[in-house]
Amino acid sequence: MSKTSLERGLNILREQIDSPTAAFFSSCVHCGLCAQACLFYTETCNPAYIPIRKLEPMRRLWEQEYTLTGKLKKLLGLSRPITHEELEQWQELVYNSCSLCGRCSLVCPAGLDLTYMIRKFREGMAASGHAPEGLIGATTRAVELGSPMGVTLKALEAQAKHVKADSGLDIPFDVEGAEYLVLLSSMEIINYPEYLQAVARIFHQAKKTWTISSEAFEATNSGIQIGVSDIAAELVQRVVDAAEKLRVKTVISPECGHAYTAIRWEGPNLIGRPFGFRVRHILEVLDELREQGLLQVEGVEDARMTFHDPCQLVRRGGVIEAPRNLIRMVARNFVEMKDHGKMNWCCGAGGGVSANEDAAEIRLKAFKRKKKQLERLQVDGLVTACANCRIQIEEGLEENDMDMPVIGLTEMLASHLKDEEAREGGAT
Amino acid sequence: MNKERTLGEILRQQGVSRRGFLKFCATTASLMALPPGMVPTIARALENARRPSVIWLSFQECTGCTESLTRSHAPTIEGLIFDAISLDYHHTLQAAAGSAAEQARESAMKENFGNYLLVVDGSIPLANAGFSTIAGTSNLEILKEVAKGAAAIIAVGTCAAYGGLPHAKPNPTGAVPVSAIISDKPIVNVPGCPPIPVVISGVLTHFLTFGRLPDLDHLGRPLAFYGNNIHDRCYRRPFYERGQFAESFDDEGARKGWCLYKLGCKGPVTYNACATTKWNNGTSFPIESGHGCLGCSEPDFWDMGGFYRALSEPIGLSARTVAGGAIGGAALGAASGLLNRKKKAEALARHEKIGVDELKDGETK
Amino acid sequence: MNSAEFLLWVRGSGLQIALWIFLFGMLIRLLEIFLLGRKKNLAELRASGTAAGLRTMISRSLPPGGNIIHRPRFTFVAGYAFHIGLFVVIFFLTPHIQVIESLTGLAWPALPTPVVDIFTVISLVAMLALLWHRLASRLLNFLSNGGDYLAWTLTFMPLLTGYMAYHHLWFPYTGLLAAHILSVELLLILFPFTKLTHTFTIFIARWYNGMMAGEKGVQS
Amino acid sequence: MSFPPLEITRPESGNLKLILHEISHALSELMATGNERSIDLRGIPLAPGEEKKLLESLGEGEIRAELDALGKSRIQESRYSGVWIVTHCNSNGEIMGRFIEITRSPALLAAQTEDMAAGLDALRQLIATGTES
Repeated sequence: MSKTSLERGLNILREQIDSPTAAFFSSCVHCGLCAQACLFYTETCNPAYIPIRKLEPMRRLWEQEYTLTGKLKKLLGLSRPITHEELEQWQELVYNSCSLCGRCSLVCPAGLDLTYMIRKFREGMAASGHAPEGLIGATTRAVELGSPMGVTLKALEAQAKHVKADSGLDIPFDVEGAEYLVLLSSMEIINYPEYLQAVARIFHQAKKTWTISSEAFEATNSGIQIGVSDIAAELVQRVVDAAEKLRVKTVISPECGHAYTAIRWEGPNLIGRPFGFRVRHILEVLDELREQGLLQVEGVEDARMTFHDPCQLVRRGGVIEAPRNLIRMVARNFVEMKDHGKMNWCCGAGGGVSANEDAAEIRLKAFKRKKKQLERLQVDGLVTACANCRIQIEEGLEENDMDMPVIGLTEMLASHLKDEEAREGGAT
Repeated sequence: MNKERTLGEILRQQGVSRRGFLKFCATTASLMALPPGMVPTIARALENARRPSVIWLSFQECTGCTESLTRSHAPTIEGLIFDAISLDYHHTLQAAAGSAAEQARESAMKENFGNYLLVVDGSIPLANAGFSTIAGTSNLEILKEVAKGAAAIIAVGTCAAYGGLPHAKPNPTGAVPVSAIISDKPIVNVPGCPPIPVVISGVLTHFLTFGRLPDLDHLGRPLAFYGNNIHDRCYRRPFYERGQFAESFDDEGARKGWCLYKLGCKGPVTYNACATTKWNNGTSFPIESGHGCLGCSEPDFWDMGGFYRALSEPIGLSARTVAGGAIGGAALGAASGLLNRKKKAEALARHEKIGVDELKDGETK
Repeated sequence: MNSAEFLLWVRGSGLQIALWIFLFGMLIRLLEIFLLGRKKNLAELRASGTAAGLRTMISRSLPPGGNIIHRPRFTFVAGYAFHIGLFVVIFFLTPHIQVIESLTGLAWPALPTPVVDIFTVISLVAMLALLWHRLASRLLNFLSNGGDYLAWTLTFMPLLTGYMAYHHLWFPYTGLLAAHILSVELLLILFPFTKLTHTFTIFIARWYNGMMAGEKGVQS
Repeated sequence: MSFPPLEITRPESGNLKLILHEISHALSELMATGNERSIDLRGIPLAPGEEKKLLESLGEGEIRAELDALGKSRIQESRYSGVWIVTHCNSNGEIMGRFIEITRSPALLAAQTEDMAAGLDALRQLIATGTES
């Protein structure tokens, strides 16, 4: 079996570079506006973190390999070849200080989708052996154990039992012909099992059939975060196989940003064919239920609340209005952060940053941006829809001695469900 | 002739009063574009000026310059200047002909060696000496000979100054201006096709008044007359600024006297005094008559891309050549693009699936 | 070569060479971009990307609405001043329209010269400010390379020489006009090989960006 | 065949007003300091008809003198005392130059020393011999 090597990395980049990449690199005017949009730059003022600069080796490869002028420059010795040493230096820039949040891609006046390119660059980095240890570990566990955190089916079954005990509701496993296939992130199973219960109660109220696949319950995709499409495809394929086996109509991505991007937008492209089922984020499904009048709630929160948009849901995913529609059902004092929706600021831990021990320090520095936003807003509580964001925010708040509840939106809705039957049967 | 007497004495002898002399000085100052405050200085200088000997050589020319000079204001106040100079040789104007004429020239040269003024109109053919000769001697030879003893040379008309019309492409006679041949004498260029008559006499007056040549621009022209371009002093300039242009010679703009830039007026690159001094005794100048400036006082005005093409317009552009660049670029771009596609396809073909084992086991690990 | 001959050359052969190289280079650059190709998006689309792509091509030229970015106000103000000024100067001065008309047959009304003159000054000042900013800002200084300063110079020179020619600053008009045209020709010649290509390629880049975001239901 | 009528709008160089301003400044300076000024109209770009307009606005004052030396010259006071229009013609009557002089009295009007000396000589000779030389 072959190993990672510089040549393999470069070869993958040759595969990855396409028309958009060439158009993007041709258009940069070095205006620096992407830096002002990047929380890793704004919170450190380190020019090394200017987003476009994080792509420099890949830009040079494009120029040297795919343009006549670049070939000429290389021939004349005006353009250095890409080396292991250089890529090693860049590991920090491509993985630790980029959460693939996509904010730079949205503000670039020239229209560069930098995130699209960093995603590609990571393919070359991983294949040349420059992926961070933490991500390699997570990816290995995802492939070998089915979960980047090593969460097994047994652990999930244990949580299901707790739900049953709490709410009296069964968690359906491997039900063929169910309408929905629910995926979970390991983080939810371990840290936020309330989510599972919330989903069970909501579907129970809405009288919808759903199931969890014992073969593919993990929603996150480490292959994408590390930048190995082959592995990412394998992980997506597991879900597709399960969904097709169980003949579900809709696969539901959980409260996790990257998981949504992975299955919803990258999934079909990774396995090379369109899906025969729908993929929706849980918030989209809940919003559909709301529209159909199947989501009955009672009681309204008086606390001043705001919503943290997970980047992959809004900017990179297009789920923008659903969370707002849902929050307004149960919160009277909902306020928006100054930059919200597609312009939100990242929590600082996305794109594999949270799984990367090397990034632990900068991740908390980057959180300062969210901290400033929250301080400005003076809210009593924060709602979000991504377990990864939630962990980062909770950790960040603790680090900064801020006390504020952070809650998942699905969970909050479930706590307001108007459901006599469940209340009666439950062990409240 | 009384070459020793001063101009003041000559004029007095002719019965010109002091008032008349002052009037003469005032118009002279105006002629040389000097401020009226200079009149006393001019009066003092002219009072004591001595009449110089002038030799006028005509080469490849049309006599337009001489016509311009002689047909203008004679007999006039500037006419006096010609009374004040000794025009010892001018083969159009002098009475003597044939060998007598040439003798007059030779004796003037001998008597005034080192002090006479040489005026030249017309260009000098270099392709073949026989193209233009006077009394069997080539223009080149005469010019060199006469220039030797000249105090200064005045190149009158665009032909003498810059080669002019004979120099226009393809320049069959190999015409060159005086400055291409003579380099060791001060030369004043008085270009124009023809030059404004008062400009010719103005330069002569300046020499007469101050005993030296006037200040010149980078093309050897007296700044007093050629210091401003036509465009800057044109009364139609406000139309240019406002963007009001005649688009053809018979449209509304032309009738309203709008700017002629788009009709090829060369005013912006033409330095001359036409817009203020004007022609035909101050009647008007070409733009006032509805035609753009041809730029006749500028080098190569004949080849400046057409009299009726706007100054900024490209000239002699070959659409085929330019299209050739586009086609060449498209061909090379397509070839390069296809090679790139091939390279990308090869990279894809070389792709070996990456699994977790490889990630853990690389060359850098 | 005197200034008249110089002017003649830049209006003729010089321009011919410059246009040749410009078209040659730009077609190579554009074809190299387009021919690389891209994979079809197999995901279930939220909307067609076409409208979004077209929208982004224009929207990224507009001032960023409301609360997008607060900090780099300077970059935006100076950037707009420079680009708008440059646009007005290039396309609304009578002599420039004459050039375009003679090359393409297309013409439109010009602006009064003093107005164009004001825009020239705005552009020049904005460009100087941007240069100062590039040199003074740690961020931009770090990001910049020779190509940035070359592109700046190539763009600045035509503006400067044009301004000098109009106002007859220091040199006679004829030579300045020729220098002005020559500076434009240098710009054209190096255009395809510098970041100046962004003039065209940003629309391709914005198209891809907007289209890919639009397919996900995001107006980028 | 008939031509469309020419409807030439009189363009303005904008210099007319400037000249009037200059005259007024020069006049006030003349009163304050006695400094004289002369403006050469040939050096100023004027649109067709503008010179006529200028002369019309200056008008004619009390004094008009004619000098006959090297052609006629007309010295005309404008309606503004102290502002003179001096027009020099050649012997053909063609205008050679036109000046606006701001002065108490144009220098050309005063008798010149040289001319007086010549006149004195001639007068003495007349007395002595009864004939002019």
